[in-house]
Amino acid sequence: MAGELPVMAALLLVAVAGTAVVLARDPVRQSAVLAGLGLSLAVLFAVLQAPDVALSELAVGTAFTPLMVLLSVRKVRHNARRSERREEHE
Amino acid sequence: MNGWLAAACALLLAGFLPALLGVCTGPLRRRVLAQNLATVLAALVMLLLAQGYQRPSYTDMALVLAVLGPVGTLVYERLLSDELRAARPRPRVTRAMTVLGVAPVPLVVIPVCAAATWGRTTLKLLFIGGLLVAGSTLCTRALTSPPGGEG
Amino acid sequence: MSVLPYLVAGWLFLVGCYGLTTSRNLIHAVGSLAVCQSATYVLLLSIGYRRGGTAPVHSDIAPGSRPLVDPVVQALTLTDVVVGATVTALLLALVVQVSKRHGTVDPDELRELRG
Amino acid sequence: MTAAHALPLLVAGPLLGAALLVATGRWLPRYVAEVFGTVLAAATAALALVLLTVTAHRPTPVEWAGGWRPRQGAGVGIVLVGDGLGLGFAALVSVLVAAVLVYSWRFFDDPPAHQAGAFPALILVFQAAMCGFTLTGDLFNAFVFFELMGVVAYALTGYRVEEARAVQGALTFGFLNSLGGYATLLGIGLLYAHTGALGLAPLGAALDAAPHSAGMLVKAAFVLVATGFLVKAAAFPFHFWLPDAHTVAPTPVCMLLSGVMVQLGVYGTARLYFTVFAGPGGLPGTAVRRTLLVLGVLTALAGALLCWLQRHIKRLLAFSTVAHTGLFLVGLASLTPEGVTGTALYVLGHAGVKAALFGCAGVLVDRFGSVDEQELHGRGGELRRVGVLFTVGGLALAGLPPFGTGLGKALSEEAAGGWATVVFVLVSAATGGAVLRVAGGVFLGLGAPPAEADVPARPARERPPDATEPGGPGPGGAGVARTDGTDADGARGTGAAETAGAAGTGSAAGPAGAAGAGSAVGPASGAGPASAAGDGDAETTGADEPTETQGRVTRAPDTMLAATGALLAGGLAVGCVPGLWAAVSRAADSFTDHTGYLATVLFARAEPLPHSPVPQWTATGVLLGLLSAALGAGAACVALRTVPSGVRPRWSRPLRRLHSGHLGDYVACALAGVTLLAALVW
Amino acid sequence: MSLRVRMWVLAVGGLGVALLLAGAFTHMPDFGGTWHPYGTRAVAEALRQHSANAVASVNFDQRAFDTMGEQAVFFGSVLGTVVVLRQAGDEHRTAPEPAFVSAPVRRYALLVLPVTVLTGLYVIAHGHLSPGGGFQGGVVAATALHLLYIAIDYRALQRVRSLTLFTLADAAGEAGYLLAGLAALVAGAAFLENVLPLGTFNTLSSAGTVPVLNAAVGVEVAAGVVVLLAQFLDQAIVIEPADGRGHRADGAARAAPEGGRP
Repeated sequence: MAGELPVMAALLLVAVAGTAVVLARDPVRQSAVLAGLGLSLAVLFAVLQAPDVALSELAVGTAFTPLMVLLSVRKVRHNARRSERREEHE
Repeated sequence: MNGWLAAACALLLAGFLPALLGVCTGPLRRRVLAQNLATVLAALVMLLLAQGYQRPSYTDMALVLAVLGPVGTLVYERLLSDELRAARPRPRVTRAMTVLGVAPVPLVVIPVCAAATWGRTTLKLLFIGGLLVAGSTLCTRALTSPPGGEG
Repeated sequence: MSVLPYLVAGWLFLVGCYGLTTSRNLIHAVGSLAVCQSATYVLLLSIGYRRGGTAPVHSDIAPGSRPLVDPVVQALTLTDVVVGATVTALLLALVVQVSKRHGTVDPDELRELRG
Repeated sequence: MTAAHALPLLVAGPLLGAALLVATGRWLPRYVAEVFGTVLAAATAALALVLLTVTAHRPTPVEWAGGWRPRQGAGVGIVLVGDGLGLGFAALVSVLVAAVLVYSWRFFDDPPAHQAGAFPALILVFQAAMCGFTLTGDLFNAFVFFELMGVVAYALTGYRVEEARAVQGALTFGFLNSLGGYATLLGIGLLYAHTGALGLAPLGAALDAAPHSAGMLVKAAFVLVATGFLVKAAAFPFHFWLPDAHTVAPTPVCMLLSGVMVQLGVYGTARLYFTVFAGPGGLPGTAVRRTLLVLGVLTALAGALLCWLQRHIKRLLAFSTVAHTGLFLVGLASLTPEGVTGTALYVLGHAGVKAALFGCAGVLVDRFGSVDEQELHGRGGELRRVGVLFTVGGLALAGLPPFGTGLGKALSEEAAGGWATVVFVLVSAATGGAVLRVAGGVFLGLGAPPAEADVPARPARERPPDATEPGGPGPGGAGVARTDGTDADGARGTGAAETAGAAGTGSAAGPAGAAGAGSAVGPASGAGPASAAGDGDAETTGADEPTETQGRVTRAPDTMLAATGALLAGGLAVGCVPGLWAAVSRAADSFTDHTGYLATVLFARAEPLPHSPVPQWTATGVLLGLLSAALGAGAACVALRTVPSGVRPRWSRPLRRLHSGHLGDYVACALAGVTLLAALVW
Repeated sequence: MSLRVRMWVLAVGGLGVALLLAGAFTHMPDFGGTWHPYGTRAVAEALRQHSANAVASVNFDQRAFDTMGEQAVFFGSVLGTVVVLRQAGDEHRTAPEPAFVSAPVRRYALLVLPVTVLTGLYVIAHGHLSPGGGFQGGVVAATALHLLYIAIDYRALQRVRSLTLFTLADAAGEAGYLLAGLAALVAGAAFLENVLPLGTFNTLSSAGTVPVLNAAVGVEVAAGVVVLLAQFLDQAIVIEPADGRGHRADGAARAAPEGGRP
């Protein structure tokens, strides 16, 4: 039982982080939480003895996904501003 | 469960979990700072786990995290610098975050080094520790530097 | 306690679906979908876990010296992670185009395809 | 090299071709890329057909990728099984892909910079994914190909990025299908935990070895895995993505999505049941029959009703695909070889007919920049050949003998029996009738021209008047000549408001009046395409459809017509070649043979099967086929004569409102659908 | 559907799925049990194939066909992203503006960049021995390149990032994987069969074709991630609408009453 403590702790972290990702409604903040979920998952995979999977989750979740999300957010905001300007213009 | 794993659990619950909660709540700057801290702590947890499970190969996870973690934080600094620099943080916060991000590294790395057999592993561990300290310090500084300042 | 990992997987799936349903921002919806997917990672790896086992990687242990966890689920999860990352990328690309052409990423305002 | 060894080539070949196209995309002239793609797809199709004929009377080819043969029935590898239906589906996919590549010859005007071959490359990857999905004998591998199919299909659906609705439809498609895929993966996880196997055959063997253990887990696993497949198959209430995606996808992509991809979902469900769950350790047949029957009837009725109510021609065709998916599920629900034979023939015929119908719709987009039934009213007269193809396609869709759809429908009816016959007749009549209504209105100018309010204002997007169209004056000549058509309209007796005036006349006047129409509606053009929704009763019109093809095409390209005609002929051939029926019947026998599959795959043992009798046209089948074709034609006539265009009954509103285009609605419905599925299986 | 109806449907559906999953989970084998028949067989086969990392052996040998599909998913989605995020007819490119990044960040990034690339290569090269592999290492190496954008500016990244070259490498990696599989077929074995000499256990040249396939995946992923991110970076930084006609559904679509909601 005690041997499973790291697993239980990591599961708790993953559940908390997963819920927080959904509840973070602003995409920028959500991307930070998503990175946190990635870290928690990596820790969980490490205690579940899956270092290969943990490595790929780290590789994807640490920099790659946040970069993609933030670039999308930037473009989306840019588009929204343009569309607002156009409405004012009309 | 051995001492290393107990320490990993303790770090996970007493260090990583609060950092995670910091990522989940509050204004953006705090979230990014907390995320940086969480990265460092997760890397340290990985090191403790590697030692606890007697698997030196697990340190690769910490290595990748030490390399990529600061990159992830700098992404925010680069793409959202306006939002992040909207307000100047109190110097106390800056100092506290720097200490929190740096202090645990030697506390974990040195015992793990001592326990591991001397050789390539030790060098790798020290290298990871160095990367973690450098990355954490730099990211905290970049995130808390005053608006428009040279940093 | 022995079903806790599975319950966490189920929870993640449902929470992700809740996020998808109530999302007011398509980028947020993509994030919620990633939560749904993490349910599959957790479920698969929990199934392959073995108490007292260690990773099926023999670079630093002798074969047969310790019990090993299931390598198959790890391979499956690896594939799943790749699929997840690429699907995220493609959906984000489509979201960018939606915002460009509709001027919004709020599903409540995207009401062109109806009836 | 044996036949079995060649099976992976059906997947690896197109993938390799796609890689080559991407690698050389910067330097390759576009036509070379298109020829290369077409040739490769055709070569794959030829290989699949050769394998099919070579192995027709021999044991099923079974190939363990990487040579990982099982020992004592337990292995670690992935198996490819080239049984009749699997290989047959791969052949169908490849043939259709080749036809679509011919159809889309010089179709798009802006490939990405430095990627001239992007479209054929994506299509080739799509082909590989579908072939892999049909051939694989491993559940997780099926999931991988399921995702591959999805990823490529999202990109293809959103190919026209300038079009607002295209990207939105692709996104909805992506979300729903990914979610379904994750449900499938959860189900695979449950099965793996219970049996410790991933291959279909080992899974079935493991379940049979311990019957009645963990019934709840087995049922839940079936529900979850089937959810993903049924999302792909667009069964009610998982179908919402399909109309949205098919409405907006480029026409060649629609041909593939509606022609085969959706049916692969049905195939996956059937394969899953017969190989894994049909044994004593699986699910009771009654529960599965009930599930498929209820879902199928719901899907068929909802699809047929909504199909009838559409005015956007591509959306109409999309809903007819939903309706036919329902019929396939009903046909499958008998779980007998006869039912599978009927469904397989139905799918074959439907693939040809539906792809041909989409092909005709693509020509309309190409010529008029619109697929709106009311706006195009009477304008298709010049396209005589397309009109003929479209009308014949509509009749075939209704199940007219001797089309393959008619034979499939007749055999499925026979297998389903009882009151299901009524569903078959009504649903195929409704979908066929809707197509015929469009044919009558658009190509023959029958019925009432639309009132002004129904013709969405449109900017002058017309093609230049067409001098070379060989259709010339003919039956449609009247429509073209009717430039002063107010009195002609009046003569039709509806008097659709004299005020229809300029706009109505202009749009009925064909290309000659194009400039006039454009200027007449000029002031209103700001209202945009959403004006039709002004009454709070939303609907998707097909007006203002951005043209897909290159601007300098001055007439419908011959390749488009040729491919469309060939596809329709294929649909006809399915119902006329007895050799094919015998082959499908044999394939269905082995497809439904649970223990035989396990023995073939795990122990390379082939046991002779008692063959079911070769299916034939029966008098009842022919009569019912004629009946539904007549019903469809009659309904179309009645609708064109009496119902003012654009009127949709009030009671259909709740159902139409479900199709809100809102992601949240669709996800909630999908979850409710999983619950419904679970309740039916229990 | 109105929000209230949607939430009710969600509640019913969610409850049903929760019950379904809960019912299934009560019959699951105990967490952490010792019964893993497939896993046990896979480990034995991995050792027989001289592959130190059993996960790599499953990925690139025993279930190599899965990984072929996985690589196709990656390849297809990179291609799809290139298609979806291409420069549309009504858009043009602007020159990226230089960015001002603080000196310490710049110094750190330039120092860490080679380290990160080396880490990525190390993870790829040892994929069949220790944890890691083509995908993980490929992503790390590709991310490293983007330090140039993060710490200097987009022009610096553009200078070293030849998209032609990376697209070629992406396709070459995908083709390499397939050709390795077909080579076995030509040699008279099954598709993707491990036909190379197995080498000495736990050395770089062990496990036959596993390192070859691993390398192909590494090349494809590293190049593919660069191409993928290039599309997003281009959209966010250099692609601008040419004139005022950015999106077609202007005004009217939003002004239309929300017919779907009563």
